[in-house]
Amino acid sequence: MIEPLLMPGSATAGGFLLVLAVVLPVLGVLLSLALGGRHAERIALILMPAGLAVAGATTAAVWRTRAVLQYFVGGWYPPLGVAFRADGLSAVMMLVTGLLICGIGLFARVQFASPEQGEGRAPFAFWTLLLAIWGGLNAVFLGGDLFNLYVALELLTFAAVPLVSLDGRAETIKAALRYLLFALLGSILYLLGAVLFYGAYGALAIVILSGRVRAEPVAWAAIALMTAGLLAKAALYPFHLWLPPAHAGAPAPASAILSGLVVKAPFFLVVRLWFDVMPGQPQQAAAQILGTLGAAAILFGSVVALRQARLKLLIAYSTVAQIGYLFLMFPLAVKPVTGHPWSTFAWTGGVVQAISHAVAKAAMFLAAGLIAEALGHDRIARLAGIGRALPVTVLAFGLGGLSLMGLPPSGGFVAKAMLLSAAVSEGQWWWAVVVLTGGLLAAGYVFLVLARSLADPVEPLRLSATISPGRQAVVLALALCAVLLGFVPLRPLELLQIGRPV
Amino acid sequence: MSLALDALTFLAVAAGGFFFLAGTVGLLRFPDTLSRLHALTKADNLGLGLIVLGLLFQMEDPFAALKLVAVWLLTLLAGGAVTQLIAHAALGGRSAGVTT
Amino acid sequence: MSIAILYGLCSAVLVGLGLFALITHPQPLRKILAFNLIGSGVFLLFGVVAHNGAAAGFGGDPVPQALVITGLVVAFASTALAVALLLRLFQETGRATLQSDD
Amino acid sequence: MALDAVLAVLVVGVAVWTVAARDTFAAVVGFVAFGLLVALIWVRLAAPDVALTEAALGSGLTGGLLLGASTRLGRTEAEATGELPGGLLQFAAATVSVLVSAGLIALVLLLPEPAPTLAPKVAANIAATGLQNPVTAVLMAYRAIDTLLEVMVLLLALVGMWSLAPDHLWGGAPGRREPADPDGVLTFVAQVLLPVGILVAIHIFWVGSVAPGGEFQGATIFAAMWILATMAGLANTPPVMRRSLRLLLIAGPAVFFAIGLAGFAIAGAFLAYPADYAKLLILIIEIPLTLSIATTLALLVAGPPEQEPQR
Amino acid sequence: MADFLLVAASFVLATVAVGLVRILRGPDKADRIMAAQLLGTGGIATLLLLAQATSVPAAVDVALILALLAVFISVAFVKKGVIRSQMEGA
Repeated sequence: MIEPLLMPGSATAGGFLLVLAVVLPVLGVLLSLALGGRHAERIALILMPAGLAVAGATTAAVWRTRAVLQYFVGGWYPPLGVAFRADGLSAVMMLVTGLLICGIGLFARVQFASPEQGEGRAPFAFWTLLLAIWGGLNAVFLGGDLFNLYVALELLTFAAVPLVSLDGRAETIKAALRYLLFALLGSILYLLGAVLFYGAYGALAIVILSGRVRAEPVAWAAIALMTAGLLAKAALYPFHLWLPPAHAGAPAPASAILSGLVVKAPFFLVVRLWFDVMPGQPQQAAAQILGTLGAAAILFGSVVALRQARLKLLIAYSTVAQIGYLFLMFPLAVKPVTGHPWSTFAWTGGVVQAISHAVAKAAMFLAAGLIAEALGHDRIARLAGIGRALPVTVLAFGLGGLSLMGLPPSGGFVAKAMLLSAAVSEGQWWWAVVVLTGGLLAAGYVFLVLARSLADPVEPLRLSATISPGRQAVVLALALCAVLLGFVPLRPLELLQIGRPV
Repeated sequence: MSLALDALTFLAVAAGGFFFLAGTVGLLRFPDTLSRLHALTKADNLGLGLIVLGLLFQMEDPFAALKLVAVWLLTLLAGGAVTQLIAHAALGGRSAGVTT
Repeated sequence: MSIAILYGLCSAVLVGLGLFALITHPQPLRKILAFNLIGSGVFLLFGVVAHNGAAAGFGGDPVPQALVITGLVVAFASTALAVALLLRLFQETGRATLQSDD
Repeated sequence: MALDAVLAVLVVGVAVWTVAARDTFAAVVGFVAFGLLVALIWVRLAAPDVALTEAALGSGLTGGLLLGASTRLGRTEAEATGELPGGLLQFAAATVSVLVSAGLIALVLLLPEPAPTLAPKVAANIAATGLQNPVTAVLMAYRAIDTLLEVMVLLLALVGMWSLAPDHLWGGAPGRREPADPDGVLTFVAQVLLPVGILVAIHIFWVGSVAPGGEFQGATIFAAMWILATMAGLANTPPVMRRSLRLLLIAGPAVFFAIGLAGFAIAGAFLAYPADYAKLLILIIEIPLTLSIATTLALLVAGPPEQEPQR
Repeated sequence: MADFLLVAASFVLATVAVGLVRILRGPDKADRIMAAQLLGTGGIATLLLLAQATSVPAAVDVALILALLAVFISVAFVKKGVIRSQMEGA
């Protein structure tokens, strides 16, 4: 007996939004490629509000129905077909992505302005790749099928790597190549895990797998390989080697996207694997390993950040550290016996950390870009006086830093407070020590920069470029968003819980 | 009838296999690039030709038979032309001193 | 031993070999080659799974076979981009190495 | 079975050689041989569609790409050998690799019997797609979204590759302009091979709906013939800013998207085809898609713009 | 008949495998390409025999593609090699 698979119109109400979320940016890529020249920028700027609206509508639909939005592409049900699914987590990630892309896009208009005549290499590539990253991220957040997610991850990789080497210097080309090699190893390990799942359970759809996966070696091996691959892509210590040169070498708007958003995609998939594909399995030991790597990342990244001479490298190493926090949620949220892991504080704390770091880090990279543009360099030792020249930018940097430190009021505070209290209440106090130490170290490197910026210059500062107030305003707006996340009352956090498997 | 065809196939394919063996031996034994080239292309193209011939006796569909012949002709053309190109490159490369 | 298991063993060895080469070879082009070896091993595992799933008159499960075709195309794109980066690096610096200069 | 044993030993042997060869060029030649053998394995595993793809793309086009790269890198490769990692790292790498291999071997032996399979579901629904080749049905109907996104991956790789060009060469033609062959041997080979190759490409593409073959395999052969023509100096690659080139690149995915979006209206879902017209619509998608993929693949081999743009 | 063709396929493949030792010995690049070419012809023969022995007609198409792309590969080798020697000679 074979159940019918072809069912026209087989989607929950509003399901078409999920298709639009992926299709709009991808169509934009096609149009940019076809029309070229100034049109690439125009297409991106037109699609930004449209894409944000789709993300907003998706979030509203999930919130209103209190249920997962689904779409069966081509009308084919899994396991034969591919489904897009938006739960609360997907919706929130899409919304944050939409906001950040819009902000970064507005910021990048000056840097990547198209030439009056013909087509500029960097502007054409930047705007096309920006849209591709957006499409790839949405496909990752909405993907309900392990192989479709592989293609989405590759889409993201191929859009992200060229951004690193956009300015064409040899060291950024080297950074891009190293990034690509790590990313490719990551994808192939992910794929190896996916084929093991298919071989053992005959499906790639997450919904179906979650019902079939049993606690047995093949499932453990599959999830271990996939997690290892995703860690390489997420740059979790000790797979972080590629990240600092790549994120520090890219142009500022690209750094903001890469550090803020792109590394969150593999993290998001690790969450999907651990909590959706294999819910309720005894994984405490493995989770402790992830937590330990996270802790090592926090301590290592922060200490190395303190010793950097260049501002963008400092911020990049801070990303290495902040990624570590994301993985502290695993030992705290994965519980074999009691309660639902998804309902714990730790899970929410991890997700809020992903969001608040995305916003704060984007603001900080953009601020660093403005500072570097104004000074013609980004040596921390020679920042003196920039605080007076670009007060708004330095303020934005500081506000972003607040979130990294985990000081109230900021999104980072909420996230770290949740992780902290989860650690304490579950008796795993050592994670709490790591969270606090990481916060202190972050305070160290942020204040280091601020102190230098606010110091009086020995000789009058000469700016090599003037920075428009509009760009500073965009950076400040992003930084304020990072702070405002701290004021979000707990109720919207319920949104995150919609569609978690029970 | 089919027994006779089978016998022909048997003979041709066996002969083809022998020429492959001969080509390999030549590749291993001959002293320099050019004579190895000679032995190799002659022998393995002949081997493939005989195998194709043998298989032709088993074909019922004329289009499939045509395809077999096409494969052989293509290999022949490729082998001939490429041998010349490689010989050229081997000699030219040696005179410029970069091949080794 | 069935042929599926035989080629399954092959695939496992290929993945291991490729992994070793990827880690130890200093030359980027050799790393790219190694990545392709790992890829072949992984795709072969898809083939083994497909072969095990022969049913309904098909010699193998067509779904994993189709996935391999997609995977091969993606692997080619990866190789092409990596080679392009490597050649550009070589043009700029006259060297093709990932070692940092500092 | 004897054949499979020989094949398995050969494949592993050639792979070891590819890893162990000191000379990079030799390793690349080994890799081409490896691809050929893997194509044989795919025939043995009853996956002729994959065998065609592996022969054309995995061995052929990838091999050509790597050969070109290794000759261009030349001696620098030997230089980098001086940077061999220390014994400890080698040992650690060997340990990890052996563990991974051993683990995979255990898992292969543990795979369930009878194996789970979607073959019956594919067979039960194939009538709705109008196709007879199940692999094409998966690629163009059941999992069409994967195929669509995959073509986008190819295009993005191309955009990324082009973005590597130095600014002053932007808009120029990719790769180097190859001079015509003075002796005419190459020209002769190319002139004879091109029509045959195009014929084979069309054949492989055309049978794809009923027999092994399809757009990716056909496109790869087209691409190889294009590259052959440029290598023989018969044609130059078009400049990257040429509008007709850009349109050729996006034609396939654009038609795919258009018919996919029309599916909302005429078949009730994105990328759904009405049962009566499924075969026709898939063909309408596949023809431009093959051309777009072929162009993309050829340009991916050609590399970033290296010729001065004509102003 | 099928059994005989299968044995023949195995024999050709094994013969070619021995020829592959050539790749290992080198020393000339041309030798290596030749060995690859031998493998190509042998692989094509094996595929044709397999197609008949196991009734997989598509294997002939695989052979057809291999024959085409073997030329492509060889041309790539020669062309790149020639260009390089010309450049270094200049």
